[in-house]
Amino acid sequence: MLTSMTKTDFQKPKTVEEAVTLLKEAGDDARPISGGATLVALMNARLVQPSRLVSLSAIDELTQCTYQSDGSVRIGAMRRHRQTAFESNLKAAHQVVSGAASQIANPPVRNMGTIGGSISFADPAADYPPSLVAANAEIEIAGPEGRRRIPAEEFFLGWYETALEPGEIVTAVILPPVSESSVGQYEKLCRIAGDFALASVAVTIDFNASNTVTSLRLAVGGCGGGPIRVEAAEQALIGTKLELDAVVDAAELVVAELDPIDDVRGSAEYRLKVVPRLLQRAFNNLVETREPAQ
Amino acid sequence: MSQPVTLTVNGKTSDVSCGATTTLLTVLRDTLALTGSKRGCNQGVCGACTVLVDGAPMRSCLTLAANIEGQNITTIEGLPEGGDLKPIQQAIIDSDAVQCGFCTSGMILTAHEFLQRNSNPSIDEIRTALSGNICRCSGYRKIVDAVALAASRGGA
Amino acid sequence: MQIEQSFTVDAPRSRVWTLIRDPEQMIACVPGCESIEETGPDTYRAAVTVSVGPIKARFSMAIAVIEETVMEYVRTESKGEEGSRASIVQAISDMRLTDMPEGGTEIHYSSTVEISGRLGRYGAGMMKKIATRLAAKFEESFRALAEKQEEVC
Amino acid sequence: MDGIDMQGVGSSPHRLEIMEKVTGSAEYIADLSRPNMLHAAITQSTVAHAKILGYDISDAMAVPGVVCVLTGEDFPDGRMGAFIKDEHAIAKDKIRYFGEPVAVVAAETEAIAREAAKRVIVKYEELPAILSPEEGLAEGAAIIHEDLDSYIKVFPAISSGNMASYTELNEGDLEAGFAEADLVVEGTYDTAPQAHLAIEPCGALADIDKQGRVTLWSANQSVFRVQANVCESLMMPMGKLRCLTPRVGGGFGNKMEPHIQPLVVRMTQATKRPVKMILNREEDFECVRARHPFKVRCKTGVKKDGTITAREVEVLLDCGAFGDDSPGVLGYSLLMSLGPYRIPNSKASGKLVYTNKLRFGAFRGFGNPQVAFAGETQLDQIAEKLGMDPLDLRQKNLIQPGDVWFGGGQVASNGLQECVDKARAASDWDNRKSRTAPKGKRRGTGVALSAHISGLLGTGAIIRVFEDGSVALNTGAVDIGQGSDTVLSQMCAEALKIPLEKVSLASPDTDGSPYNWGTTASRVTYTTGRAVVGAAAEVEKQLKEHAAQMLECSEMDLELRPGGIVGVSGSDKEVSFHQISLRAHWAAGGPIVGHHTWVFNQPTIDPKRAVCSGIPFPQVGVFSFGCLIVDTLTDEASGKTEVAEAWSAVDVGKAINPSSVEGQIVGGFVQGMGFALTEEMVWDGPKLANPTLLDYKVPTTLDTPYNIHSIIVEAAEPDGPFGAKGAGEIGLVAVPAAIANAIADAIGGHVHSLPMKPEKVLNKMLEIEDAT
Repeated sequence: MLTSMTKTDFQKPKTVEEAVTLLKEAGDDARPISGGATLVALMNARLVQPSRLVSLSAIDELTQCTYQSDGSVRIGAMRRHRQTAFESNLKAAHQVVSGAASQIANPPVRNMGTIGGSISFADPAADYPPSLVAANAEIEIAGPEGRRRIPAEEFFLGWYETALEPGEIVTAVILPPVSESSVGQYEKLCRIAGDFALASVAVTIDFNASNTVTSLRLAVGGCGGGPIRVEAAEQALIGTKLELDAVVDAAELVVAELDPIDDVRGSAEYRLKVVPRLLQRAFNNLVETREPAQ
Repeated sequence: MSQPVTLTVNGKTSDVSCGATTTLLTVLRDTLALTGSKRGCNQGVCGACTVLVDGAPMRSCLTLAANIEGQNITTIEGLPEGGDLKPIQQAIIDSDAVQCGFCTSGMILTAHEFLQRNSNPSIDEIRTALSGNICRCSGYRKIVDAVALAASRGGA
Repeated sequence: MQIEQSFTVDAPRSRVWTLIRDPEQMIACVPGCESIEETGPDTYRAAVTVSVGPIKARFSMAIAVIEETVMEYVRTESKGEEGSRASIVQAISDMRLTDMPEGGTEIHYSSTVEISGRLGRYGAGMMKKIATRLAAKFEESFRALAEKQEEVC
Repeated sequence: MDGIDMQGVGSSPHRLEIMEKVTGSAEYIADLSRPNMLHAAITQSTVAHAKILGYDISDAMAVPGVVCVLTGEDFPDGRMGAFIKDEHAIAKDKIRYFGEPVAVVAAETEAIAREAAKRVIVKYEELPAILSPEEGLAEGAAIIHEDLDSYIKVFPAISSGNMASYTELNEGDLEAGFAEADLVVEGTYDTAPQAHLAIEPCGALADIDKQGRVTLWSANQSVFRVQANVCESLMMPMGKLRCLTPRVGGGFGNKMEPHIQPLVVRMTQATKRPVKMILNREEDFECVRARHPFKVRCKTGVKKDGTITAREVEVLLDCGAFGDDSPGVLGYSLLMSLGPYRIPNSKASGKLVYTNKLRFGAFRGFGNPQVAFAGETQLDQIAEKLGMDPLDLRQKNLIQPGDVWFGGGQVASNGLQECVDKARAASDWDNRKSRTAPKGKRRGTGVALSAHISGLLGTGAIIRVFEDGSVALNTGAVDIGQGSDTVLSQMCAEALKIPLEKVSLASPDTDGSPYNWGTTASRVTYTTGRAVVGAAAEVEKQLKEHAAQMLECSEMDLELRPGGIVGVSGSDKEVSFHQISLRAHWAAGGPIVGHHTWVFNQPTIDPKRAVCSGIPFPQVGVFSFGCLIVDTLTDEASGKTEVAEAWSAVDVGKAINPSSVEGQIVGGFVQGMGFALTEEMVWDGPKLANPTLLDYKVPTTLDTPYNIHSIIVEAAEPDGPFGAKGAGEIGLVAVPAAIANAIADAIGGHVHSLPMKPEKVLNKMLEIEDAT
């Protein structure tokens, strides 16, 4: 009858396949552990008592970040936030992801936390989810049935739920090729440095030579169960030069899709009020930082 | 179930018996009697338990002992070399950057690692580096000054 | 925490009532429900798992029907706790059935729920969203069941 | 010895214990252990207000490794409390807040104790929970303390129903004062509960000997208050308990009155084994204490020229479940509610109401920051209406040297004018409007003045001269990190003209230390310092008696010379402390021990001047003053405000250790900044919703400006040791008000509610935009 401390076992496999097998054989209460930043805190608080811990630390494949020949970037699930924040492979619009990574928690925690662990936990106010949706990332998942890839949008189901099936783990995040003219921006509002977002906005944009938006993706964090992408707003901005009127109109479309709650970080009402303002600022910053380059 | 774990702490290797969910902080404090690492929140936020794992600052309260076998752990007790204080320790003394002292071990280890990477930091870089270590007494000013002082003396 | 929800199913009220009062059928509809056994007249014991992120709470629930108007209305009181009392849940729930003019039945459900312990940490705002999501899952499964049963019969 | 740095008064030697703190060897309560020690954990209530019907401890006892489970039934019926004796050591018969300890479990390991503590079952009959003072005062409200009338109260308390106390102060003729005014401004203000958040959680360790005498180590701010509280609640003779202290990881008020010490003592009595209990962070949030939420109604009348004619202040305090220090906080906040100004006609009154929340209690500032937030922001609103500069308005009404305080208390030293002048100059106040803000931000500059006392109650010091001529200083004052060990030693060294290294400081011990009420009320430097100076004078006298005989001269002709020497004035004849002490130990007179004790005794109220009732302190303290100016930047998109720079001028009488004073000013500023901008304990029904550091956020380095300028002003307190008075709290008091005034300067309107989080500031900005 007695407790976690006597009944959890610990495994440290060397391959993804081994890890998946170890998770599968231990059933529902087995947990993969990557950086530990979230899971160990939950175990310390006696909120989670896994029957088995499968450490992903010794799996080389997961620790790599590679620039692939097609221009996509594959970020292994065990890449630490600090690595991703300083990742030289992330350029142009991909910087929405490095920007998010650089704003997670604080330096020592960024040393520990991993991208795979963070998105698997899928905190509604976490920084990666909106940035990955804005970046049009795909999530690579390994499970008993082998590997599969799904768009980030379909991965985050809301309120801590993800598309991961029992026994599955995230193995990588794949960012699609981006053009050099594209830009990415992650704008976060939080109470105190390093806190989870009260609200956050992630955008990636590409422009043509005359500064007209040719493609745009936008996602909001902290204002619902998961990242909220608003395609209508994206469409409304494509073809514009991000003039203030267009941004204000698009922001209204965004607000209509938000589903915030009152929590200790802020009220739902405030989030609805502040998101359009954050959006305006994000776009304004993008336009301003772009103009001198033209 | 307990399992034996071999840990290398401050250059000394020990076999400790601990559970799969036992944190490094618990092993350091309860098994190895290295109580310089403090438990302030057990959640990774306050930073009082910060130690170096293979030279990088980590929260010992969020690190499972079983998961860091074979890695080199440095705690505040192991920081002085040959009994001499590290420059950051001396700078903390010289800047009067200690009040209650509960955050000090974690603060020193975080700053020490930072100074190894950045020998000539700006005040803002220091503020960023220390932003994961909470001090409730000092208002941080003297701690930031201490890190700048250590840097100006050319050492971590 | 107050949860309220209405939905309609394309099945007659008698069918809906029978299903709702049949523990065997409800196991499949209540999200996370593993078993329901009758422990006495109008009392039941159910095993229900609620997962929020990595926290998974297995409740042993004691459910009692405390008021009932056949075919129309049922009020239940539910109390549950995890094995080592890590979470405790208590609820008073009302379910009311109404015929729809165009056929079919409207199910109106309201519940006052109190959760303490591990799951209580998520705060009322978050738990309400999660409860709403569970309610939506219930609606989906129940509708499928009610409408499928109808065809079979 | 000339030319040697004696590290006496006015210098900044490093902390005495600095080496152990930078090497990790300093021992705090969690670092202590005893052979054969048990670990304890608490079971917390899961309801806010209930009768306890019974307990089932069988599941808990069945966990292997559990040694003992104690519930309220196993505790005596003693009640403790600083002002109202209303609190048992543990919930007994009744639950009064969610998370209140209801049982204690001792086991062979902490993990086992915590596991078993979850298995204690308590049967409750729930009562309606009172979650605000308004609910508590409502007719027909459930009563939280049915026996309030019969409780022992240590002051003339006015209490009834759920009202724990009512206090009122009147001076002059309020109606006439308002009638005289050309402008009357009235507003209501509220402040949120703030957590102390000492980085060290509370803990205690007790051991018992064969005679049944208990030794108790704990994280505390006063070994003597710990002793008194434990003995009262457990109905023990005081001689049966010895209290000691390890290093303490910060307090700020949280560790002054008891936390879990009585539980650990009772457990060691029950098990006859050493018992240690360390609260986890969540428990520390949920069941120790916090800063009172205030509701303040403030009304001020002024003439066109800015002269204040009247002020009326009415406060409503949430007491929480137990009285603790709350009656004191109420009384003190009223006493300070006029600020450091001449206001001839005034009334301040307030109610303290029990609720079903954790006890609110002492927290750096002790009610003063809350009323200063109301009063000082109201002054800015008045200045705006009168078209006056806010600092000029204050200047016009400044309390002057020789003036008495509200109620009639004497103010001996007053460096407020110098604080104002220096802060004004350092901050370039008069050119503040020329400072620009980065794009997307609005800059504001705000000022607030403050006063705070240092003093209260009894204190002592003992100095013994060792055979080698060095000395042992024993005061019983607990250094909680602020540096009093060093400061008291410096004063001892200065008084005896010996180097600091010749002073060794005894750790507080109720067996051997003279009484010290505690490290609180900014009092250690002033009150304990005076005791040290008095004890040193006694030692000097005895040294001179010996020296006179040894040197065959008159005591009158003797002087202390630097380095531990007594010499004959105008001559090179001298003897060392070493020589004198050897004589005293082995030959004549007996070992030299000097001691001095005293109690602060200047009356708070002059009955000829003020009409008062329900005053908790007949004698408060001497006054420190401050002038704080801050520059803030408010983000136009979100309303989030950061402090860009601050100038804090503080009159501390005499800075015994200037570097430590700076530490108090800057540390107090940042804690006040958290209170002003972000910190807020939030309840979700009866349960605290954010009892973790993930959810309750305190400022980090990145939220804190580097440029917080400490400006030390020294208006010597005539009876202070070397002129010193307190510095611990004054630096915090004005912070929320100054930041509020800066935000108002930036956005054009005042936020009346703390914390001034982005939402409130943005709403105010939008409200102003809509209006214009």
